[in-house]
Parts: sequence; C-alpha cells; structure tokens
Amino acid sequence: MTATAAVADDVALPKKRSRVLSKFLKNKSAVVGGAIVLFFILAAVVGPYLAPYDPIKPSFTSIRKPPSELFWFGTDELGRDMFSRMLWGARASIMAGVVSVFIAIALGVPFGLIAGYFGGWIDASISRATDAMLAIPFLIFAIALAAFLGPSLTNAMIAIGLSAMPIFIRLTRGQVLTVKAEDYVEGARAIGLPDFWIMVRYVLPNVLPPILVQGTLTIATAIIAEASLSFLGLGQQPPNPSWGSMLNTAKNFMDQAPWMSIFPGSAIFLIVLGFNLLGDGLRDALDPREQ
Amino acid sequence: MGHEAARQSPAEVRHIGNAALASEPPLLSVEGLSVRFDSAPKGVNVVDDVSFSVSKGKTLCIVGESGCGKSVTSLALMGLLPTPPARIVAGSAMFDGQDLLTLSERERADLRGDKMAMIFQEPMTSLNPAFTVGDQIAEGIVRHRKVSKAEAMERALDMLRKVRIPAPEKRLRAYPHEMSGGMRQRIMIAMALANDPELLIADEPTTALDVTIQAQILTLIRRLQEETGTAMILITHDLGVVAEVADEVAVMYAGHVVESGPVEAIFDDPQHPYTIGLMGSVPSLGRRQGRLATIRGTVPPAELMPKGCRFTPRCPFSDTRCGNELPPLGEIRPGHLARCWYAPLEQKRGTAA
Amino acid sequence: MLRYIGRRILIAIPTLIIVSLLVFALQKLLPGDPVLTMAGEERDPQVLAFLREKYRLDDPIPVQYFAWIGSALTGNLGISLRTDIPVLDLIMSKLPVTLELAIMAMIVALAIGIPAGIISAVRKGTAVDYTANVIALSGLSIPNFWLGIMLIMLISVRWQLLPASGYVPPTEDLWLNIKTMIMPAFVLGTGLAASLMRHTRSAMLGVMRSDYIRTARAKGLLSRKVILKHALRNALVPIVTLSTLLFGELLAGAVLTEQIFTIPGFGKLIVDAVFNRDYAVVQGVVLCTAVGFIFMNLLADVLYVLVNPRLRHSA
Amino acid sequence: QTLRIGLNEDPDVLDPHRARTFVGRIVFTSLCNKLVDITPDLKFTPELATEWGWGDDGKSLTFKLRPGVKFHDGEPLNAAAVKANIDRARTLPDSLRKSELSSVESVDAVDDLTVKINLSRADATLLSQLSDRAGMIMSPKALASADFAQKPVCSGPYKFVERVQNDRIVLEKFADHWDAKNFNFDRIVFQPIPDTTVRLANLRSGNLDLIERLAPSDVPAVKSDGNLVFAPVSGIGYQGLTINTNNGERAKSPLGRDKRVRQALELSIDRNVINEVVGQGIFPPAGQPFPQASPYHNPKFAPPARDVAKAKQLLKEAGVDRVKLELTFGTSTTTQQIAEIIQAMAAESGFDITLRPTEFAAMQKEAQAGNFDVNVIGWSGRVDPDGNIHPFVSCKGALNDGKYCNEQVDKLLNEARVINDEAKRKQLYDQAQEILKQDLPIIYTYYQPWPFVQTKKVQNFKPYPDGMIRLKGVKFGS
Amino acid sequence: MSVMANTSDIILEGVGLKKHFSSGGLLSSPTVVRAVDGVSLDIRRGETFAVVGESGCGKSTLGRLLLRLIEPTGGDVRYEGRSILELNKSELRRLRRDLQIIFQDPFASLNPRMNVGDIIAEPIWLHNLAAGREKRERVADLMRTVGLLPTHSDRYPHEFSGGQRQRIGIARALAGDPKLIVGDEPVSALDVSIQAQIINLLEDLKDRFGLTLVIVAHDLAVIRHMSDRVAVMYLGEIVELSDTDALFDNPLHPYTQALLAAIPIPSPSSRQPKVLLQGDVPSPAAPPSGCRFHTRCPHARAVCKEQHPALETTPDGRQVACHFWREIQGAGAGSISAPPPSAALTKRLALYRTWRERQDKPVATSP
Ligand SMILES: Nc1ncnc2c1ncn2[C@@H]1O[C@H](COP(=O)(O)OP(=O)(O)OP(=O)(O)O)[C@@H](O)[C@H]1O
Ligand SMILES: Nc1ncnc2c1ncn2[C@@H]1O[C@H](COP(=O)(O)OP(=O)(O)OP(=O)(O)O)[C@@H](O)[C@H]1O
Ligand SMILES: [Mg+2]
Ligand SMILES: [Mg+2]
Repeated sequence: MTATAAVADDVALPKKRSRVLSKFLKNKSAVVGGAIVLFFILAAVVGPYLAPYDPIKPSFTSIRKPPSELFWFGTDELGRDMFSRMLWGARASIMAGVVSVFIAIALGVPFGLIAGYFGGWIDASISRATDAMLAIPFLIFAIALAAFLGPSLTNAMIAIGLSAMPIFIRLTRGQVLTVKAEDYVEGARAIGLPDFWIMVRYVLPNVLPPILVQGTLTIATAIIAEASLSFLGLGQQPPNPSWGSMLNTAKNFMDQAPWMSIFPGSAIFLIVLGFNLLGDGLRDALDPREQ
Repeated sequence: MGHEAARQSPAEVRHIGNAALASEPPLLSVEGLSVRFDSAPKGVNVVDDVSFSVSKGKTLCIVGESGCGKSVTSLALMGLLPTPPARIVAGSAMFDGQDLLTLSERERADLRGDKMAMIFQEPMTSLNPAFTVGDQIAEGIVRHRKVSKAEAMERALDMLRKVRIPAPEKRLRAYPHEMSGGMRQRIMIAMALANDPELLIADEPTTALDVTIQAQILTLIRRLQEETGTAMILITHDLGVVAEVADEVAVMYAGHVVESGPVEAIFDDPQHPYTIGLMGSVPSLGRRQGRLATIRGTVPPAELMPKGCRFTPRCPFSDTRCGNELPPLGEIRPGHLARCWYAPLEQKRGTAA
Repeated sequence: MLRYIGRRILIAIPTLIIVSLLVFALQKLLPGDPVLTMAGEERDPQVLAFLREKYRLDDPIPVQYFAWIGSALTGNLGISLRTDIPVLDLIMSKLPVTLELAIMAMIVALAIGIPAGIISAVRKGTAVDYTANVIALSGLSIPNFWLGIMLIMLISVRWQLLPASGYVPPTEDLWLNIKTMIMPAFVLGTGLAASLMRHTRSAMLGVMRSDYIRTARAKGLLSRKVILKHALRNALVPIVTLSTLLFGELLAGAVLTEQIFTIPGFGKLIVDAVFNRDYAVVQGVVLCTAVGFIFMNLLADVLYVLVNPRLRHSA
Repeated sequence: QTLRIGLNEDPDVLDPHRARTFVGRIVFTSLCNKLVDITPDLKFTPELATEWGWGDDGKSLTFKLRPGVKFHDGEPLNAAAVKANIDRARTLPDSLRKSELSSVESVDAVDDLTVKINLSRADATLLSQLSDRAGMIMSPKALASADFAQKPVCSGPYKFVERVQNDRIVLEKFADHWDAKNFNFDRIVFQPIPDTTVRLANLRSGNLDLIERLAPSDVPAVKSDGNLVFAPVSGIGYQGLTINTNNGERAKSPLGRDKRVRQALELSIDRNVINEVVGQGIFPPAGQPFPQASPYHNPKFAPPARDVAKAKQLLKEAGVDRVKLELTFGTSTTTQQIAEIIQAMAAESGFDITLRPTEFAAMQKEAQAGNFDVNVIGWSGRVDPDGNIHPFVSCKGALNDGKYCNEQVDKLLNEARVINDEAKRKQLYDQAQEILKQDLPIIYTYYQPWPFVQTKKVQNFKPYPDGMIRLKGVKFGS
Repeated sequence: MSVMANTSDIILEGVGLKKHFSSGGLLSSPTVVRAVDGVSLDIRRGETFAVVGESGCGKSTLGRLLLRLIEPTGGDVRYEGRSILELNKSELRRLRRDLQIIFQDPFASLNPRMNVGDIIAEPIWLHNLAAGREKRERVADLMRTVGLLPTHSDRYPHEFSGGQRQRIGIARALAGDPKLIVGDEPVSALDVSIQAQIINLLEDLKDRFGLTLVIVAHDLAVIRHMSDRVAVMYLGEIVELSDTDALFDNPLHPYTQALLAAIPIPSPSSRQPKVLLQGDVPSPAAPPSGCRFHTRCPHARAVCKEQHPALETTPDGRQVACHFWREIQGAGAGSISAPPPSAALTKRLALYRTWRERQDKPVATSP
C-alpha cells in the first residue's frame, strides 16, 4: 500500500484557532482589567489633546476650588485644573509602569535565558548576582539608584526597571529549566539546530507567556513605585504632573482639598487594579490547566 | 421503572438477556445515562444513553478509546463528576434498590467508600503525599464505621496484609512517595476494599504500570473479588486485560455503548464495526500476520459529531443513514447487543456492494 | 539535612560578597558629599577636612571597601556618621521594631489572605470569588503611603481611636504598643494579603484538581474535611514557602510604612541614612537585610522540606 | 506631667560642639544652659553669666558667672568648667564651633566665677555665638568619657534620660537647676516626625502638645480648630535664590554675568503671591537678609513690587530676548510650590525656567561645585547680623555658593565684624546692601517664619524669632 | 521475518556504552544512577531493531546515547564505522541529518509556538536542502507522505490530535532524508486504533525510504509485530538480544520469560493461571550485586548473587546474559501461545479489511 493512502486517515481537524483569546474573553476579570487598562491608555494617548486647561500654568484666582462644572475634578494648590493634570499625569504614570517593566524584561529575560540554558558557571554567576540584587529591598534599591541617576521621570523608570530586573532573571531562568527539558527542545537538538536558534525559536517563545503575565503584574508594582519615588521627590519632576507626584502634594491638603487626593489616588488604584486583573486573567488564559 | 412499561426499549431487552444469564437481579443497573458538559455543543453528550448492569461477584469491563466517556460514566456513578461543568441530563442508576442519581449529596457521600468504592488510574498521584498510607486507609474506615482511630488502623493493617504488601506494619506509617507504583496501586485497592464494598469501580487500574506489575495487580484484584464476591466495573482500553478478567463487556465509542455482551461473545463474535476494527488494530502476539487492519481517522471533535451513529465517519460499512439515524442497541443473540444498522455484517454487508 | 543547609550557606557567601560590593558601589555612586551633609549649616572648611580624614573618605575606593569589609567581618560595622551611635547598636535597637511590624503585618496578611484564598478557590467562578479577588487586589493597588495617611486622618484625627504614629516598646506598655502598631501593620499587611490570597487561591485550585482529592472524595469524606485536611495541607507547602519569602517584601514595604507612621525601625533608618549619606548606616543595614533575606530564603527551603513529606524523608 | 513636642526631623549628635542641626538646637535649649540667652526682641540676657563686659578695644570679654549652678551630674559649674568648654570647642578636631570662635585666642579663669576671653581681634559677633551652642557649658567630667554624645551632661533645666534614634529624646526635670521653680514639666519628650501632615495629625489626636514648623498649607485648618493654638513668629532667617555669578562655567550665562538680568528676575517675582498662595500669609516678603525685628533692618531695602514691563525692559537692555535657566531646590512640597510659582511668573517676562528638585545632600555638593544656575536656599538665621550676610556674600564665605566677590562689600562686612557699636555697624551694612541690591547675588524672597502649634492645654508658650522652644514658665492649664 | 540487510553491513554500533547520572543529592549525598551500564549492540542497515524493558531500565537513555543527544559516560558509538564522539561541529551537523528521533509524547515533542509547516521545514532550512517554493513543496510532500493535509501547514500543534502530532513528528524526522530513525516509544501514548495507523505508517516509510529503525518500546506485541531483532534490557543492561521470532518462541533469559508470561492474552477462552514475577524493579541507583535480576529470578542460585553474568553468544547467534540459560531453557517458553482467532472473528476481520480498503480507494485517487 502506498503511503499516500495514509491521507485517508486524516478525517477532519478540530477548529480551535484562538483558544487563548476565547478563554481570555470568557474570563470576566481579565476582560474588566483589560478594559480599565485600555481606557487609561486611551486617556494617556489622547487625553492631553482633550485637556480643557493648561496643566502647568498656575492660576492664582482659582486656588483649591472643589469640583464644579468648570473644573470637573476641582483645582490644585496653585489653581491648576485637576482634570487636565490627571490627563497629562496618566501619560507619566503609565509610561513609568510600562517603560520600566520593558527595561526589566529587556534586560532580565536575556540574562535568565542564558543562565538557564547554558547552566554551569554562567548560571552560577548570574544567579548569585541576581540573589544579591534581590537581597536588597526593591524600594531601597530603586531609591538609591534614582538618587544616583538624579531625579527625573526617565531616571525613575530606569531605576525601577533595574530594580525589577532580577525578578525577571529568576523567573526566566526557572522557566527555561522547565522548557529545556521538553522533548521538543531535544528534538531541535536532534536535527542539529545551533544553541542560538534553539534559544530564539524554541525556548524564548515558550518562556514568554509567564513572563508577560509577570510583566503586567510588575507594571502595577512599578506604577506604585513611581508614586513612592515621587513621594520621596525622585519621580516625575515638577511642574509636570504624574499621579504619584499629585498625590504626594495632595496629601498636604487632605483636609482642606480632599478632591486633590481622591482623583489621583483612585486613578492609581484603578489602573493598578486593571493591570492586576489583566495579568491574572492572562495567567488563567495562558495556563493550559485552567478550563 | 422500565419493567412495568409495555414497550420494550433496547435496554430492557438487554435486561432480559442478563436475567437469563444471572439468576439474581443485578446489583447495579444503569439505564439511559447521559452526561453533558457545559462547554460542549448543544445536543452532544459526552456520555449518551448508556445502559449496562453488573451482578454480584461479576466483572463488567468497559473498553473504548481514550475520551470515549469511560471515566465520566464511572465518575457519574460515584457522584464525583465536577458539577458544573458536568451535568447528568438523563438516566437512572439503580443500586441496591435506590436510584443513585436522585440521592442527595450527603447520601451519596455516605455510599461512597462504603457500599461502592473506586480505584483510579494514576497510582502515583491518587494518594495524598502529605499523609501516611495508614492514615489514608483508616480515614475511610472511620468515616463509615463506628470505630476508633486505633481500630481503624488495625483494620488498615489487615487490609495491607490482604493486598500482599510486605512488612505491612512498617508500610502503615510510610508515605506514598516511599513506594513504587505497583505498591501504591495495592494501597489504593486496600483503601477501596476497606469497607467491604458491594461494588468496586476500577478505572484503568493497571494502565500506568509495567507488564509484570500489571499482571500482579490484575491477579490480586481477581483473587480479592473471588474472596469477597464484590461486583466490579473495570475500565480499560487494553483488550488483553478484558479477555483476562471480564465476565461481561461493554464497548464504548464516543459516549455510546456500541456493543455489549458476555466476554466470549465479544471476542469470538464481534458485531460492531468498531469492535472489529479494534481487534484488527491490535498486533498479535503470534507470528506476524501482515499489516494491521486500521480504523481510519480519529474520533471527530464534538462539534463535528454526527447525529446518528457516531462511528459513521470512520466506519468502512457506513452510508448516509448511519450518519443521520442512531441505530438501536439491537440484540444479536441473547445478552449480546450491538448498536449497528448492519449487524450482523455478513448478512447485511457480506457481498461487496 | 545539615549537609543541605551547609551547602546553602556556602552558596550564600558569594551572594553576600556581591551584595557588599553592590551596596558599596551604589552609595559611592550617590551624588552628594557625606561630609558636607555632616558639616552642617556653617560648613567650616577645617571641619570638612577633618571629617574626610576621620572617615577615610579620601582613600582609594578599594581601600575603603576592604577596610569596611575587614572590620565588618570582626563584627564592627562602624559608627553612624550622623549620630555617632555604633551601627550595630542601631541595628540591634531597630531590628525588634521592624520585626514586630513585619510579624504583625504578616499576621494581618495571613489572616486575610489565606481564608480569602481558600474561599475564592472553593467558590471559583462565583460572585464570592470575584469579590474576594477585587478586595484583595485593592490592598495591592492602593499605595501604602496614601492608605496610611487616609487611615491617620480618619481613625486618629477624626475618630481619635488609635494613636496616629510613633512607637512604644511592648516592654513599656504592651497595650499601647499594640494600639500604635495596628494601623501600620494593617497598611503593610493588606498589600501582602493580596499576593498571599492569590497564591493560596492558585495553590488550592491546583491541589483541588489533583487526583488525591478525588480519592479523598471517593472515600466518602465530606467537602469540609476534604478541603481543610487534604487540600489545605498540600496547598500549605507553597504558601509557607511564600510567606517566609514575603518577609523580603515586608521589609521593602516597611520603608514607606515606617516613614508615614514614624516608626523607628529599619525602613526609616535606611531611608534617612540614604538621604543623609550616612554611609556606615546604609552599608550596615543593607548588609544586615541581605543576610536576613538570605536567611529567609534558607528558612523557606528548609520549611519546604519540612512540610513536604516527600522531601523530609529523603533528608 | 509630660510635655510632648513634635520635631520636624531627628536631631544629630547631642554634643553642642559637634552638632549641626536646627532641631538639635531646640533640644539643647532645654538640656544645656549657655552663657547668655536672647530675648524675643534679640537682646542679650543673662543665663549662666549674670553680667559681662568688653575689655579695652573690644579685645577681651569678661563674664561673671552665676553662683551655685550645678551640672546634671552634680559637679559645680565654675570658671574652670567654662574655660574647659570653650577650649574644647576651639580645639576639638571635629568641633563645628571652631569658626564661630575663631577670634578667641585664650580663656582665663580669673577666679572661680569670673572668666575672661582674650581675642586676637575685635569680634562683634562673639556674644551672639556664645548665646548659642558655642556658649553651652557641659560637665567637664562627663566630657572626658568617650560616649558623651550618647549621654550628654549639661546644666539646663532638663536632664537627659534616653534617646531612641528616629523615635524620641526624653528629658527629665533637673531638680537642682538654679531656676527650677520656673520649669513646670516633669518630662519633655521630643518626637521627630518629618511628615508635616502626620505631625499635625498627632497634635490633633492628642499625642503631642506642641509642634514646630507647621506646613503653611495647614494654617487655615489649624486656625479654625478650637483645640489648637497657632503661634507663629517671624524668624531671623530667610529664604532666597542664590545665583551663580562666579562659580565655574555655569556662571557664564546672561544671568550670571549681567546684573540687569538678575534684576529682571527679581522684578518678575511677586513676593506677595508667594506669601498668600504658598505661605497662607506667614511668608512676609523679604528684600534683605535682616529680619524686621533686627535693628539692622532697613526699610529702604524693601522688596520691589512686581514689574513685568520693567523686567522686559532690563532684559532688552542686557541684550537678551529670553533667558534659559535651571532652578534647583530641595525636595519639599512648599519649596516646590514656590519654584513652580516663580517659574510661571518669570516666564511672563522672558525667563524659561526648568525646575530641578534635588535631595538635599546632592544639592549641597552641586552647589559647592558650581553646578547650578539658581538655587533656592534657606537660612535659619543668626542673632548677629554678620551671620546672615557675611558667609554668603564675602569672597571666601563658606556658604557663598555663587562665589560672588566684591572687594568693597568684603571690606564693609569685615569692618562691621569688629565694631561693637550698633549705629556704626548699621551704617556699614547699609552701604554693603546698597551694592548688593544692585548686584543681586542673592534674591531674598521671604522671611522664614517659625510656625508653632500647640494645644489649648499648653499655657504661656512664647515663640522666639530664633525658632527655639524655651519652656520657662510654660505649663499645662487645668 | 526476512533479514533484508547484509549481516555484515552494520550501520550503527554501540560499544560498551555507559551513562551515569549523578542525580539530585538535594538533601542526601548525591546518588549515581547507572541508567545505561555497559551496553554493546550493533544495528544492521535496513532492519528494525527493538529495545524492550520495564520502565526506568534505561531504554530512552540508550536511544539518546546512540544519537549522541547526551554524552556517554563511557563507551563509544560508531556510525558507518566511525566514532560519532570525535566528530567536529560541521560533521556532527551532517550526522544530525542521518540520524533522527521520534518521541513518545506527541504533546510534548512539538514546539507549541511554531506552525506545522515551519516545524517540518526547519531541518530543510537548517541543512540548506531547499528554499522558497521548493521548500514549501517539500513540506507539502512530506505532509502528504505521513498522511496529513498540506493545507494544514499553517496550523499549530495544539490543533491536531495525538496521532496527527505523531505524524508531524515523523514528517520532521524525515525532512532531512535520514538513514536511521530512533523511535522512543513512538506509539505507547496512542490509542489502539491510532497506534495501528502509526505502526503501518512507519513500516511503509521504512520500505519506501530504506530506513533503519530503532524502536524503543515496552509493548511486546508491538515489538513482535514490527521488529526484526530485539534487545531486552534490565536495569541498564542488555540481558538478551535475539531475532524476534526466536525470542518469542523460545525466550532464554528468565527475565524475558517472565516478561512474556505477564502479557495478558486477548482471548478469553485461554485464561490460565500464570507464574508471576514477584516484587518490583530495584532502583537503578542501587542495583543488586551479581546478576541484577537475581532478586526477582525464580531460578536464582547463590552464584547469581555474586557473579555478574556476561552477555554470551549462543550457538544459534543469540546473546543472553544468564549463568544458567542452558538449564532453564523452555521453563517459561510456549507461554505465549495465543490461540488462533475464532472462525467468526477471522471471517469478519477479512470482511472488514475488504471494506476498509474500499473505503480508502476513492480518497487515494483524489489529488
Ligand atoms: N471537566 C471536563 N470538562 C469538559 N470536558 C470534559 C471534562 N472531563 C472530561 N471531558 C470530556 O469528556 C470526554 C470523556 O472523557 P473521559 O475521561 O470519560 O474519557 P475516558 O474514556 O475515560 O478516556 P481515557 O481512556 O483517556 O481515560 C472527553 O472527550 C473529555 O474531553
Ligand atoms: N537526565 C537525567 N538525570 C538523572 N537521571 C536520569 C536522567 N534521565 C534518566 N534518568 C534515570 O535513568 C534511568 C533510566 O531512564 P530512562 O528514561 O532511560 O528509562 P526508560 O527505560 O526509557 O523508562 P521509561 O519506560 O519510563 O521511559 C531512570 O532511573 C531515570 O530516572
Ligand atoms: Mg479515563
Ligand atoms: Mg523512556
């Protein structure tokens, strides 16, 4: 019998194209989280064009006005429109989260990949260095780094990114160790694929999902960290707003002008919640064990 | 119950057949059991209109390909189906004069591990790694018998002896990870039999084991069954195992029982094309007889499942009617039923069409 | 087991060396001049020169490093540049405070996180699950400093229920001590409760899926027992491990919490030291937290083995 | 009876000779007596010394000591002790008082209760130095021990009990104090609480009785709170903008080179807005280093009103269109607000200001290195006028970050240092100010207030312009 | 079954192969697992060579050693007479074309993030065998060869069933025109009906491309059906190596005998009590002294405990490692006499085959 006859054995294929997507869409918290994040990102992108007022220019005639038709979110201690500042601040806060996590991933993943894949002394040295960085509390590390680099939003992002990096090294490394043992990696070696290509085509794509999930969760941490650095004067620089720095100023007016803290506080809360929900949802959607 | 009804359903036919073979009424008799999962497309039940029965001291083997619903059927009987997403949509399961499927969760729990017990496929993962073996056996005894922990431990020790575990006193205090797969499966058996169940459901108890160990376990199960007269439902996909232990066989395909009957009848005179294809697919242990006869393709996914006979797309004998109309479970000979429009095949498909 | 611990300690040595290098490098990189900070408003040039000499700040960096490591190895971590107090004394007096805060926060986190995690795992997909999730995530999502100030405003100022800040040693007044620590512990603990809850939930979900849970149910055990005995016991393995590791996070969280509630612990000590360029204190404290962190890691591993019979017996 | 005081930060070493912080001085005020003290209107008044007198040519200063004064360890306070202390302050390697006492050549214990300080040159500032840390007298016996700073022993109305860094400093009434009957509390607890909001919260919740340095933003809230008493006092310090006129490359900007540009900057700023918006009325506009309370204050140098048109005009004259500059300031909410306001106001007359908040330690270093255009600086102030001006604008001044240098100014200021006659000194300072007002190395913005808040329970508390807390006569009402 | 290849033509040879894993030692002193411990064998060109044994006896490790996917602790592997341990990088790459492997687990052996076309094309790309259109055609060809629809080349592994995945794995193995394929339990994870399809496919491919197959398996029926020669392994060693029919007809080693005896026979009429092997397989980390099988051997004597039996060659060219193989010959033999199928079954199977072939035809002629 000819081998082509075997085609006959192929009856039909199940149609299961976007299983991940449909699982994701079924996951309520992921969808809610995704919607919140999307909303804020939209606000960050187009917000500045919609802002009714200049977010920077003080107006001494309208200091600390409560929310009204004129000023939806009220005004701050220098008479600036809170709503406009919130829109502008979204950009800084979200950037702080996304960029710093991007930095952490861009640096952490290659290190983790190399450590996990090659093992031996390379692994040992990278792992020890990672342990050492983890041993210094995250925020202390970020504070010291940010202070070293000088206070600016960019530097805060770099500092947070570097401080978050070891988590990704560790996560990637662990993940690589699992993936490395998979048959398909051995299969790639069996056809003679060089290590570099195995890492790029086999290991990397398969370690990425949990890293992306961790990434969304770390974005949340990073946004809070930026707020904390702002609290210590090491984040977004005045007069430019970030939610963290607005909150930091607002806490001095907690009594007289509660709206000054309620809006940025809730925004941070919501977006962090959004990223957390999204991350959790992604985790469930990407986890083959979850139904 | 169906017996009073004037019209004879296929299941009743089979009952009569059974009754002709076994003198007493069956211990468990399942009728028209249908289970569906919430995620499945409408109208496609993972287990569809399944009927069978087991008598005291007898062994019923359920065979079929992976995913055909063997485990779901057994879990449904034990009341262990995860609900949701699983839902029992029809059927009854008479056990000791009561319909299992109408009992409350509490009543089911009272039955479980007492009058009916179950052994699972994976000996390596089916024992709790955090507790000693003795603890896990005794726990089931304490739950159902009015005994102290110490008495239960004593009984557990007895059970270990019964399943031929060397140095049982020591093993009682051992953790599962300290034992081999075969040993753990013995523990599982000891646990299941600890309360002298009337019905034992064994879901592929030997699939994960090496041949030599499999032989040990099968022998053990058979011996214990002889001693206690427990009725047993043994699930497997290994025809060799079926041939060795079964009294009755039910062949399942994609949620349907396609053929059932006494073990000799199934092996010597298989009627359903699926059963025949299955037999042809197994390499023989004797000298090589040429290429294997294969069944084409694979089980279709739920959304492509034919309305009629689910084997249609893979069946060499099928025609359009097969795909549209579900054949009844027809009686070929007393007690031997097959769900095929063309059974017996020689008569209906004998000449090359 | 001892052998294992020994090996782990050996592995910790290079880590500690790297930590010391990192800390040292990091603060040398910090802008600013500790002497200027120390010299005060008047910045007398004579004094500047004297201080530079005294703290060997003009030595080459490697010399400074080895001098520091050398004395650190003999247990001498130097004296605070700002207050003259030996760093070791500072650490010793601050450690109990931070530990108390950390332990209380941990209790809060455990008390919220574990039951919530169990409930939401058992009721997966129901409203209870979503509610528990959102509440837990709220803890994670509200910046500590903001929650802290809100609580002070509300509970201490508005309702005058608890002291607003500060610290009273338990030896002095236990009740007052507890009263002052409730708010900080809550603020710190809620942040952790979320991650604990998430982990408990996923550990429970993982365990609930496993075959031995089905076995337990097949024995006829009732749900309560299955969950609280068979499932929880196994889920505790990752949870216990995690809880010890969370101490690292606690310490980091303590930095801000102590700042807000003016608690004289580690976090406040180090932040002040960083901003005052009190090198000796920064070095000493970070080294100490790193040792603590490594110890916690070790403890986590040991606990992991201890709560895991599979590993315990091969020990 | 315990008085709880909330401080803005944790004091440093509790050794007056080595201490540097402002809050440290607050603690020392209760812990250590000094030779002389000041009155609210900045006159000198007896404390350990009952009387004093300048010798011939102002080259010596003689103190008569109060008899029967004891240190907290029971040792007697006599001329020998005073000599030991002043000598220590002059010679201890890490003494921060050296420059304050640089004119002192030797100290003689004339008799048990008479001390004569011999000077190498006339020094008009000396008495004011001795009214502060340099004049605090510690027990010589205790000084011998290495850990004096951990257990300071002085002769103040309260003695040291314990200190928990970052948490509290506890003092206890010293029964043998010469004026013990005027001090009513058994214990004083100083609690450093850096966050102003939290500090105020503690006061409101009753954990504290008195706090220093209220945030101006909280002024309205405090005023409207019936349980609290707002006790502000305009200080002897000031806030200002130091301009880099001569320190390195960055001085070579239009701002650094051309005084017209600096004048334009000053004219752009509306000090009243700062006072009202940020200061809630407690930031009185300043145009000179000497506070209104000071006899050296001259109304002639009042701050100019904002005048954008004139500012633009000056810029045009200077030949610049728009001026770019960086404004560096320490990270605090108040300072940041001021910086933001200055940025917005100056923009209107042609200044493009970028803001650069810098944490304090880094800022100091940068300032010394000349790595700045304009620094927002504050000075807590000294009783003697010299302390508010000399270090900042004299060519070699330790705090002259902009390295402004004008020989004539130097000459005037140095001369004013050695003259004891108030009228003559004032004249010299006026002349110097005339020049400085044109050159503008420093633009003064407002006088640093010391806003204290106390609960109603506290009675007889009187704030002093030097920001110290003097507890004489202060008591709890019933 | 006929041995097609010239006996002297040995394609792959293992000489005294050893692989020791020093495992874990997480908590205790590290243990050495002697997964493969001194195995010598030669594989003849064109044959199907089977390795059988209980779980953990070292079958997979041996398979990987033969392909140098792991480095041996000792011994040598020769391919076409040349040691593959000495090959340089480019030679090794060339070797990777000739020697291929198919894995047991169809779900774990394909990269879930690559589509099927790319998976199969990878060896072609890697070894520069074709590019562009030509490459796509080759992929389509390969897919047809293993019975997949070329139109499915843009799908991902998870969209296929287990059997189909196994076909993808086979297509990938074939892509580099290999000479020899090692199948590590290629059908164990599959259902009986799918297993039969894959067995048939492998046999067809072997004939069509003149491949040599090394099949690692534990299902003796599959082995009997497919292989020409069989090596039986026990705890890292070969205990018996022989032509398939000879082995099944007359197993020499007591372990082989026990293995055969344990197989359940798919015929309910011939149920009979069996002589069963007692106990479990000892841990390969602490193998018994002497003959490793002595702890479970019904024929063990004192000497078995002390002396390690060598693998000796019998007069008829078989190899066995047992001190007493001559004496115990036939002790377990004939146990595997499956009775012929009943007349009804034979008849019906024939009918089934006829219809089954007819079922395939129209499809086979379609493009
Ligand atoms: N929790 C579940 N949710 C959705 N579908 C399920 C679930 N559990 C089982 N199924 C589906 O039900 C069908 C029957 O599964 P079942 O476990 O009964 O098969 P089986 O015959 O026991 O197979 P095996 O031989 O592999 O054990 C399968 O198609 C499976 O995909
Ligand atoms: N990478 C490894 N590290 C440590 N031990 C290993 C490794 N691979 C295999 N082993 C051990 O070597 C022994 C032989 O393993 P191998 O996989 O070759 O057995 P096998 O015969 O293929 O078993 P199975 O039938 O279960 O696949 C086992 O005890 C196994 O635990
Ligand atoms: Mg099953
Ligand atoms: Mg294997």
